[in-house]
Amino acid sequence: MRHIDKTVVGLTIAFLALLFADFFMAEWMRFIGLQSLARGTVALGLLVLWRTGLVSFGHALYFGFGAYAAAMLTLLGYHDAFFLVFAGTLIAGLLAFLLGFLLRRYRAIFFALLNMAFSMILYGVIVKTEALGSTDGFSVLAPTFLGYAPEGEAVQTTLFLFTLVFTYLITLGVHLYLKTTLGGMSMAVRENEIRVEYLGYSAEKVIHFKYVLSGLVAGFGGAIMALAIGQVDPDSMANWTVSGEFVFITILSGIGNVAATFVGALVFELIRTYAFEYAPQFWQFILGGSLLAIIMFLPDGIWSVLSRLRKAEKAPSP
Amino acid sequence: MLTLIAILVDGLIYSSYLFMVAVGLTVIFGVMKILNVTHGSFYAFGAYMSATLVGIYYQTDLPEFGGFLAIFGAALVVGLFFGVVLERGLLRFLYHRDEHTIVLATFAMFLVLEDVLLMIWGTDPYYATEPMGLLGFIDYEALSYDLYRLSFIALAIVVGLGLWLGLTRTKWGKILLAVIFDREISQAMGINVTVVFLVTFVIGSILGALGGAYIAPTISVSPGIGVEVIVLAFAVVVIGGMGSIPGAMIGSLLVGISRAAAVHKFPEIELFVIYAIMAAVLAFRPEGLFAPAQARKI
Amino acid sequence: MNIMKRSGRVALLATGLAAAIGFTAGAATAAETVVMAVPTFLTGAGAPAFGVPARNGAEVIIEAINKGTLPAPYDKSGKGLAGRQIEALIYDESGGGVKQVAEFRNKVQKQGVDLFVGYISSGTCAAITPVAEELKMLTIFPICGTPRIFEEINTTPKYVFRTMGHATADGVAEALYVKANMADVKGYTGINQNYAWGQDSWRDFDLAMKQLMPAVPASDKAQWPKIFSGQYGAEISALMLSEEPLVHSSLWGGDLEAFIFQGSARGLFRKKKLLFSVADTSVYRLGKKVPTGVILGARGPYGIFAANVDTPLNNWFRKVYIDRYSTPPVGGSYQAAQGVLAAKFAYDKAAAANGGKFPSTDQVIAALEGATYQGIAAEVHMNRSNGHQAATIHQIGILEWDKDAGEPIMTKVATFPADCVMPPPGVNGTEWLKGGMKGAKC
Amino acid sequence: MSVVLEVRDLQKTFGAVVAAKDINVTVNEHEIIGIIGANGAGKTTFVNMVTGYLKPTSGQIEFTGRNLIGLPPREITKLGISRSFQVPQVFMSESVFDNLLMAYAIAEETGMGLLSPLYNDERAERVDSHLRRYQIAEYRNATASTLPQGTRKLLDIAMAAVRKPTILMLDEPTSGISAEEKFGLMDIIMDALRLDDTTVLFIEHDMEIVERYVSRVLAFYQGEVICDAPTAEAMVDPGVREFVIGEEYHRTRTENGGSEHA
Repeated sequence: MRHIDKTVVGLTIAFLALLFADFFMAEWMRFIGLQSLARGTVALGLLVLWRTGLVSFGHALYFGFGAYAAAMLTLLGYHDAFFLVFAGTLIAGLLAFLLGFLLRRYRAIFFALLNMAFSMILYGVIVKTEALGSTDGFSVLAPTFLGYAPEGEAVQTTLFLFTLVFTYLITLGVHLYLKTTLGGMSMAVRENEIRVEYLGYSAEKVIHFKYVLSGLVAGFGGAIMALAIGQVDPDSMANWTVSGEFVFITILSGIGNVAATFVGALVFELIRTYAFEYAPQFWQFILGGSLLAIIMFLPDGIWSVLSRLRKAEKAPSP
Repeated sequence: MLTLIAILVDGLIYSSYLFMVAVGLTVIFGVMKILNVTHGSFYAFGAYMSATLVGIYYQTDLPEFGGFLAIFGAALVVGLFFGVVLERGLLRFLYHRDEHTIVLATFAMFLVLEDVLLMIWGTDPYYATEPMGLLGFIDYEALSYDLYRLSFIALAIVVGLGLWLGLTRTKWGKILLAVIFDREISQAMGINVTVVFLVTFVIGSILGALGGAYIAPTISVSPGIGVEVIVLAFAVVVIGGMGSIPGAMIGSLLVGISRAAAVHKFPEIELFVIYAIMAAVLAFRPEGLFAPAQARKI
Repeated sequence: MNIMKRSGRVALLATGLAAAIGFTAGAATAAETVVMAVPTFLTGAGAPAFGVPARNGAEVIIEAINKGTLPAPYDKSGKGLAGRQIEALIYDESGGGVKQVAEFRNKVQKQGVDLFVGYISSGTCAAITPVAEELKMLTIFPICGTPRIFEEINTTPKYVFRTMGHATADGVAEALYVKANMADVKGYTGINQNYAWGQDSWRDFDLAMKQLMPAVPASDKAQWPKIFSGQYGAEISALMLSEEPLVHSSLWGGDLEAFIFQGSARGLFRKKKLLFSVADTSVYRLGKKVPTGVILGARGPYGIFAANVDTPLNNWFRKVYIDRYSTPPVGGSYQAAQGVLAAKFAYDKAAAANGGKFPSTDQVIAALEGATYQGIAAEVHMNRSNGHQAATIHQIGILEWDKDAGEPIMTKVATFPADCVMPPPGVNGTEWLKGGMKGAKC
Repeated sequence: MSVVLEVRDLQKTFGAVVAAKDINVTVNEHEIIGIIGANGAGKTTFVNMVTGYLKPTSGQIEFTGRNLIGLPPREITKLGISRSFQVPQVFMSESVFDNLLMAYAIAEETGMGLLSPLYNDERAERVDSHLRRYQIAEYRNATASTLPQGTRKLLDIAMAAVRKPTILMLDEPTSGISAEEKFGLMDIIMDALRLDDTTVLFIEHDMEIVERYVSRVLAFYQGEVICDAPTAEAMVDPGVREFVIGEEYHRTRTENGGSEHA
């Protein structure tokens, strides 16, 4: 009996809808969408870690690394989006692989803060590097796509398409991965590492693998962000507050479903955009207030609203 | 030689500054296991309140040294108010949640309070430099130091010693230590953990506010000062061992002296000192230099 | 199993949100107003030093434009920009380049902004420039300092203008002043925040000094405190122990004020000669606490340097500003006002050339390119970078306290012509400095 | 009968505290051994060393001729020594079924196989038959944290037995279990393990249990093995009577099982 995966179906429908919408969306909305996809992908990595019981307050490290790697390659004359994003993802993943040997030994708040320490070192290095524009950062030219060099609005339309396809594949991949033995071990390691060891597998190895995965997707998000914005700078890419935003999105979304991270990222962008528009002096108040409200009243994130709705629907038929 | 003296003195002053900034954070973490980002707000509110009260005080004809009372009064008012309101109004609903969520909640609260600060005091900076002028300065060859900033050292020692004695020599302190070691067993033994938490949080808040209040006369009290101390305080607390008061002291000294040495010898690397120490300590002693003992697992 | 329900919901959510928000077209612009976005620091450390004074300066001018109460030479061109009222959207510049780019797009595409006059941080300006060009949006930077905007990021701008001199001018004017007034100085060191502005300021001053006073050595231990660190004990000790008598500093805002308090308490300003490149932002606020005898700049002829400029425009501006905000205008106020005036000048000129009809953006741009217009304190020559970069006179002086008036004043002010401190058109600032500042007309 | 486990001159010190001293034990195939001793006598330390959780200060541990010293628990588990815990180590917020599903998956998959789906119908059947063997099938969908203490202990042991270990070490399987339930529980465990011919070492305080299920006894006192003999012999050993049983008798009557230290 073939089991149909509801999330796969849902993701695919959403993917096709957005693919279609790309050509009609208002520009500013597409831009918000792009950012949501980029940040949502980073949050996807945090979701995997969170399910393992780990929270990183320093994933801006990989986000920034991916962004700067892609941006620096444009300085060397590479402009193909496929290459830039692939390279940014890979380099961030490589860094995560190396630091993973150290970080996999830590848990709880130590893991969170050690990540933050590393991200702040990267931040310091960038600030200190005048050749990379220090705190001003530098601009990234519009990318090409396998030889196609769009202009004007087409840049964003194409980039959105590009991002959408890859985000869809990554999300699907992560979703399927979570259903594998290694993916399921997230739960096992979070719940009881001792038991995992005594079942015959290394909890540290599990964590390391997931850490690399989270580094890869954060690098992807960063590279996309660099291309979408056309600018990299340490305050927006590598500061600890950026890491805080990713954790914010993860809390907002809940860790129930991979699709939730993108909804969370979108909600985050919308809250920020509208707070900024209607209360320019007090947008932090609104942002902080919404986060508090979510934590207090929706402990499992906005996805839990959907789950509740589903339960309500289900109720009549046992 | 003169440079060496300068490194030592500057280092001690900066260490004391760090200790005052970090000690409230470590007290709260030690007892409640909460990494309190709102600490930055306590610092900022302490500084603003101090600047305001000092300003009002020096418009009266009261004796000049009374300005110090205004500083301590500001810390007390801010710490009591926010300590009680935040613990009773927010944190107690979150104790059963995981630690990361609580960090995020305090981060959210910090964002909210940043704007509340702006609503109350606006964007203009406040100055309260009178107490600094009162104490004068001392000269030593080409160097000179103002006594006010030297008094950071005294205050840090008083606060550190006071906390240490309070923890080890009083009944209340022993109750706290019991809660630190094992919350559940303490509860089973009849300790009222609710009260312990409230008192701890208020003490932590007062200490956070005191840091800001006492430093206020040396700085321009302006928007954004809270953000800067958060990372600084985190780093010190992580280096020293989260929740350990001697640890916070050693962490402050390590960072303070290293930073002073960097400023005098290699000013280019000043930016990295604190994070490099933090990463190095975490890499070799992840629990920090002075971490409280852990109970057996299996 | 309700497969379709669940998956349908994911899809519904995505498409629903897209439909609800995405397809609503940008807010329609009311036909008879010009929507001017004014991004400036309203929160964070940049707010009191630059952001709020800049907002105040812009507000004074925008209100006068709308009411038609600007004095000469703007008293004849009627109300508004080419007859249309300005609808100002003032918002926060905090949060870094990425967020500001996002916000820029929102303002253009969602709120139908017609032009931008704003941005203070070099970082934001650098991030905004490519987007402004991409979206074909008239953008006037009144303040940000980095020369890179037209030297590296976009060398052939069409939509982006900057209405004040860039940071190279600061370094050159400071070095010229030192050469003229401290010919026998034994060496110099610095204390600058460790971020782009601080690094650029020190580099430009250092390069200019190496050209103008090659025999004077620079310290290899210039201080680099982290931005917003607030505690300068060790740095002040290090400066006291250094051999160089002159200290260059581009500190601003709260950092500058903390440095002044902590330095004053230890007698630093009696032992060393300080040169502050942007300290004018704090002088009125500090009042009697200002360190007297220090060399001071305001990134041009602004703020305290304009206190005695006796023109109808300046007298009017100072009076209105002081009446309204009960403090004199500082550099940021003048610079922002100067940026808004550029819009007034360009729209009116373009309308006149268009037979009195409201001009297109291209016509406004053509009117501003290469023009010379009257700023509050001085004439602004848009004669660099294809007519998109301004050059003005530059002033440096010594700060003193005027006991009788009870306010800080500038003394021994030296005025440098624009062509003396700004690189000639088409020349890169850093290369110009390194090459010996060829073509400078002093 | 062949030797499966040989421990020679095992020693463990924590600073000045001697937790294990001169331990020499030989375990044969299919033996059922009871480990007795007062609290702090070194029983759990012994189990922790054999299973790799603690590294001995000195001494040898050989399992079917292979040296175990320095191996982490997971390697020792893979070689064939599993264990259960005094406080059950299960995945508390998961269902009983999911607990065992994960245990089976980890036992069965290596390398790229880890990236195959966690759930498949064949594995689910193995889990269900395992559940029946340990008589916890009725709790299949219950969350582990809601289980009664005895059931959770069974789940813990069932998870340890998933790999069909050569040796299974049980740390106080009946602690915290009421007197009425404990024999039933032990019967289930022993019956289930007999099917796989598992060699069992278990720590036990209750002498009734020891006498009923065990063929040989290891008695610990202050880190040393003071008696290693067939059960009947051990029960009359004067050392055991003085240092273990006397106290044990007293202890089991006063303890409530609630304050067992984790």
